[in-house]
Amino acid sequence: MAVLVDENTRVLVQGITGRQGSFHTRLLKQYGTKVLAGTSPGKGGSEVEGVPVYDTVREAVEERGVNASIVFVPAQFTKEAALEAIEAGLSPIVLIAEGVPVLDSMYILAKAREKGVTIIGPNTPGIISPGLCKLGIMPAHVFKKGSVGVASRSGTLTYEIAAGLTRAGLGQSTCIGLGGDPLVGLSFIDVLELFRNDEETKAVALIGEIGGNAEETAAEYIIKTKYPKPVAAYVAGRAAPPGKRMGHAGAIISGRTGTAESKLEAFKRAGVEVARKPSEIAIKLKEALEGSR
Amino acid sequence: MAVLVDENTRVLVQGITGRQGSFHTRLLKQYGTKVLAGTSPGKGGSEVEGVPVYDTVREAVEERGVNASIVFVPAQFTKEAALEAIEAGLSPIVLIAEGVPVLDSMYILAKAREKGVTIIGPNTPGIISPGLCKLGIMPAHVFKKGSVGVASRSGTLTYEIAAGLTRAGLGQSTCIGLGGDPLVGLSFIDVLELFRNDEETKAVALIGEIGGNAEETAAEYIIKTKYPKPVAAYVAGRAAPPGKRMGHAGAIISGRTGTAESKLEAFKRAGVEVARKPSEIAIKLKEALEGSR
Amino acid sequence: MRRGSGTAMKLFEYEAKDIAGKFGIPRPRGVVVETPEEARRAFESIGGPVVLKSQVLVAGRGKAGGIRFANSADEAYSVAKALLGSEIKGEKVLKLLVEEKIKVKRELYAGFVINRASKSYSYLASTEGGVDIEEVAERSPEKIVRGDVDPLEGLKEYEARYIARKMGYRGKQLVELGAIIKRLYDIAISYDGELIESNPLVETEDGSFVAADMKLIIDDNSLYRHKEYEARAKVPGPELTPLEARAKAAGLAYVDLDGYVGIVGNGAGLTMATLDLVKEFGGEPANFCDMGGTATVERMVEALEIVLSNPRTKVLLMNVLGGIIRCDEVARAVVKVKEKMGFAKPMVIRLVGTNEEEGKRILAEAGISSFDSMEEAAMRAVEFARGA
Amino acid sequence: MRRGSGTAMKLFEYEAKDIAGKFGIPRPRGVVVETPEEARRAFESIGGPVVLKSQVLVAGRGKAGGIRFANSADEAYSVAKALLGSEIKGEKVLKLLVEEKIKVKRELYAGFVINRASKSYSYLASTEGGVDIEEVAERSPEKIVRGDVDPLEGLKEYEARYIARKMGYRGKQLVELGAIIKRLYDIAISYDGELIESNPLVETEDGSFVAADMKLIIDDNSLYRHKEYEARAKVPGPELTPLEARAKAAGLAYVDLDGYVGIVGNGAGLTMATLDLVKEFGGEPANFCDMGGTATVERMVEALEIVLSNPRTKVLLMNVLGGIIRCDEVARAVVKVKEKMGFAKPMVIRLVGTNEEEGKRILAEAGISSFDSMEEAAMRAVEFARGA
Repeated sequence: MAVLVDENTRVLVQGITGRQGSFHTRLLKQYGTKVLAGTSPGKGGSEVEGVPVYDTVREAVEERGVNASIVFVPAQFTKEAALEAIEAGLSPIVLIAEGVPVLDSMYILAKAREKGVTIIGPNTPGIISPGLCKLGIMPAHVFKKGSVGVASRSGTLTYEIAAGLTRAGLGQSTCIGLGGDPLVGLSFIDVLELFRNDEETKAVALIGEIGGNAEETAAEYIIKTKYPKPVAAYVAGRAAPPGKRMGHAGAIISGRTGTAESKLEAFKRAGVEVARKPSEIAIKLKEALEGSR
Repeated sequence: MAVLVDENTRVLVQGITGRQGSFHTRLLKQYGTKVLAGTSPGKGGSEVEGVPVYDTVREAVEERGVNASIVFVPAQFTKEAALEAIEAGLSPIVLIAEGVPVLDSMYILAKAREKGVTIIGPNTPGIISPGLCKLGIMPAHVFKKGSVGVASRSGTLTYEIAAGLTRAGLGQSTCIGLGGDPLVGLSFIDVLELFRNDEETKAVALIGEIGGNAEETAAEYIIKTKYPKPVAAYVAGRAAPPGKRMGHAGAIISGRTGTAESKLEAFKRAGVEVARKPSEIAIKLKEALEGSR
Repeated sequence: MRRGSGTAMKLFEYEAKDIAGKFGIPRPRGVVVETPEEARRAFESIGGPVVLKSQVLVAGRGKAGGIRFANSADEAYSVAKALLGSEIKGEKVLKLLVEEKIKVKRELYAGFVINRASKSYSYLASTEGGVDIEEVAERSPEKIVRGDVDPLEGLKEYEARYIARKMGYRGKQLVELGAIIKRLYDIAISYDGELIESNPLVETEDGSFVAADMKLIIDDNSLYRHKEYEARAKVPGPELTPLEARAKAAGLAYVDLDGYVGIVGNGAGLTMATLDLVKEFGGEPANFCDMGGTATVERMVEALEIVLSNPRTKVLLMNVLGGIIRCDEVARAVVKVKEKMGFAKPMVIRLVGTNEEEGKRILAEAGISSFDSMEEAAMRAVEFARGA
Repeated sequence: MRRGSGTAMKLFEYEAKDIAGKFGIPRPRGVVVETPEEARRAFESIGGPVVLKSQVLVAGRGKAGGIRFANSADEAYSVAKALLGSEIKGEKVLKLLVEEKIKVKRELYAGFVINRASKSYSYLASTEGGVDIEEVAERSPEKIVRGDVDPLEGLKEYEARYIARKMGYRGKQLVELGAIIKRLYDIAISYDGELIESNPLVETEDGSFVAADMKLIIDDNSLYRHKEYEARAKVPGPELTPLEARAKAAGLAYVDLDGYVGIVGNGAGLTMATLDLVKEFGGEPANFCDMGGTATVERMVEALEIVLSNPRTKVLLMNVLGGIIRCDEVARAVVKVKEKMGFAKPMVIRLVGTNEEEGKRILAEAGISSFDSMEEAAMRAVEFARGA
């Protein structure tokens, strides 16, 4: 097992004829992801990397039975594309674009909630269940099938930590990039909930950063639910000053909210293993997993 | 029993401080309807006919526990008032106003459907369960508690027919004015469904008119479900020419759609007793009820 | 309170096309003209074969000869001269729309209409346009693409493209046609359209799309938010008879008919039932006139006067079931009209409800008898008319 | 691709108030002036005591002396003379907003802010305004009315009135205050507001409401649909350092810091983690610079040049985990910059991922050593800096 995506995920690539869309369609297919259809209005009837292109999501669903989507359209058009996928009931829907207006995200997420659809992103590298399905833009070679569930607000930092886990012999069940924007589809709590119910996942790594209070509420959740699996966390941005966006639209300390200290303390209170360096995640989880045997 | 409104209906009057609102609040109270609150923005804190006035529906719900509403605001403001009542979960909501723009009705009805709320109207005299609750503007004295369920697209014609039933000794379980607009909350089918499940209702009178095909679909429903109670119908507008609105916005024959002949034939095919004069409804139902004993 | 009138607010083709143009729907180049000389200049500015289209609201102007072509400025002049001032199905032609002649590859249909059953807009589209779409729907339903629009969501661009796809288009054409369909919907929403359609929507020889005809009917209950048409809606259209126009101005729901029993009622259903009864008893209604459930004395008087002033009316049948309307006020209105107009035509009054006794007393004092039963009253009215 | 910059798009008070005025929110009568003489004329046209408010984007202008009163035209002149051209927390005052002095009965707060947890707008309102609302929320939560707005529904007029009611108002005041709250929301939606607030929103002595101050921050990812502010957003604001301004123009996410280890990374999280490691090893970062996950060679070169040209930078630490970015291109960018700028400052490069070997070979040829581990690289960079 894995969460959200696996060997039964039948993938639609929205914006497949674009530069990014076609490039990653090749990589997804190389990885073994079942990319069954793409969409691009006005390009229906053509093919990209051997994948049939449709004008609308509805046709792709009707003719190819896709059930999940990865959206490569630019930020300005992400809302329309996401709503089309939501209405078609695809889930999860991965929104890659950076720079989606926050009001667009707000509407997308509310609509997805209403329809019971999972959104990953925006501003995410996507999701990968190593060996089963990659629905994202992450470099696949750093990931390996295994039992650590990873959730992260970051992109490259996730690859860094996943590579560390893999080197340490700790494969991953599923790695989810939550997205670097202020409003994203999945919270740490949502993902912890998924991993709790996933038999394959034996331990969880959370990769947070400054901004918002998603880490604090995750810590509360861990305490409240007596979370049954070991959790280790890394929080980026201890050196960040207040009031400045650190690359991600969501990575900003506002007033007294969103500092790394607050997040680290919350995690500590919740009994989460806190890593001060990215490499420590693998060490701490290895200890926890060996200790729990 | 009765349908939709009864002795447990706790009524809110929206637009209570207006001329129509205050006038009918008095009549509703005289009838014994539990009018517990009214709303009128900016008039909160006052009283009308002994009923406390609130600025918002939410306050009226919080403080008086109202669960149904009758809306007396003018057509232009009916949308906003109806949405406020829908969001508060009141049901049924009776929309009295004539002249509500059809796009407003469309939105109101879709929103009500989404929230599982019953709308009666717009352009309706309302609903009455004689002896239990009146939530409308009909002259109460023509109605009497009994076992005939009445659904009508008309106002005064309903009073005419109800008076005839009452004179013939046939009281009514509930009388519902569906509304004279093209788009209204309840269809004949909805009401037939309600009456089917209402033990008190032994027979049903349908009062239709030209325009649309609500009568035809009701007839199909009666055939398809082998409707278990006797039904009699009157359809107004046999003398109406095509293409002209006959008073009600919804009473218009468009092309070949909406003629009285089509409706009468459909009812006949469904085994419905068809009255050629309003007074025949009482006669036919009396026969049917006596025959079924 | 507004009362439903006999007609909805239908725009002229050129008005609908102006709106379409504002929303970015391609339309033929064209000019509205009111004189033959303007038509000549229109031809010259367009610079090629033109079509001259009579701007009338009645249906079927094409078959009635209201649409003609011209290949020269002189021909445009003479065609315009023939059309302007002529009557099409009783409606006088005051304006022509002179447009470039489109090179037609295919005529399509695209439109949105309020659907009572689904309580939403329904779209209807077909590659068989330029004809009666209801006929196409009956004869070749497979040529029709139809569906409903979720009122809470509105029509999305991608749904519009899906419609274009179902019509068989691909590529650039799919995107363009989708955009036109979406814009038709946007106009419907913006203008409270009861119906909007382009028929034909032309696919030209070069593969683009042009709205060769446009129809837009505005929900007249919404006119308060479309001020630009509100004033015009108050001016009686050419489709109304003089009495209908007078009734409309008075806020009465009135429709002229061919018979001889003049009818006034309160409430649309009750009034229709009164007409039906007259027919049932072998009579013919002269009109439909619903005063509404809350009419003032003034409005009642106006209703009675309009019905009585109809030369076809041999007898007046008034049917009132008083609720909010009080019977004494009705009686007073009747007496007032009787005094004012004299007793030229017999009156049959049915009067029950609020203040019934007082009303009957007033009538009796004026020598007018009244009935309790609407059926009895209708029967008597028909007898009177036959005797008259 | 746009990259998050160090700041959001904050409007000046007078700009936010112009928008408020357009949406029908009552605001004090006022004039924007740029000279003392204009301030004098503003006083005369307003005709009474005025307040002169420095138009700056930094917070806390009031405490910093940027808001002053004047009771005569001469005083307005001299106050304006003092304020214009002065600096408030490092930001030069170029404009003043001269407004009538409001007769304050009570200062309120009303605002909407994007709430990450509820993924919606949250409203916040209080009868204790004119102060830091977060402090009020902490100290006297009972004085705060707050809630979320359903993104699919939007804020309804009646919800706005409910807020006004919860603030304790009734009657005409409730309706007026509700309308203002609704309009604040409408502005937020129309302008993609990350934050909109009126603080204080003044209840005047005669019981009406006036937005005495207005703040509006626009989501800079939405600026493509707010063309009127898009151009200005590209001009570096006064709150940016010269290097931040240069980086912004290049589309880089760059923040100046106080330390001495210059840092370039790809990806926000990885770059932040690099800063953290430098601190962990006892060093101090000179900056944050994220090239993004898809940087071109040109952008990499620009990033390196900016970081190296910072006089505080003693050593450069570059951390690249190549994915879409190829290590060979990174290496070429480094060599290019080294050749262009000379080898004044030591460079520590961490380079793994796509085309790693090729990248390392290029660096080695140029005499630059590289690391596999970001932690080792960070440690070495701190050592270099200390040695330097």
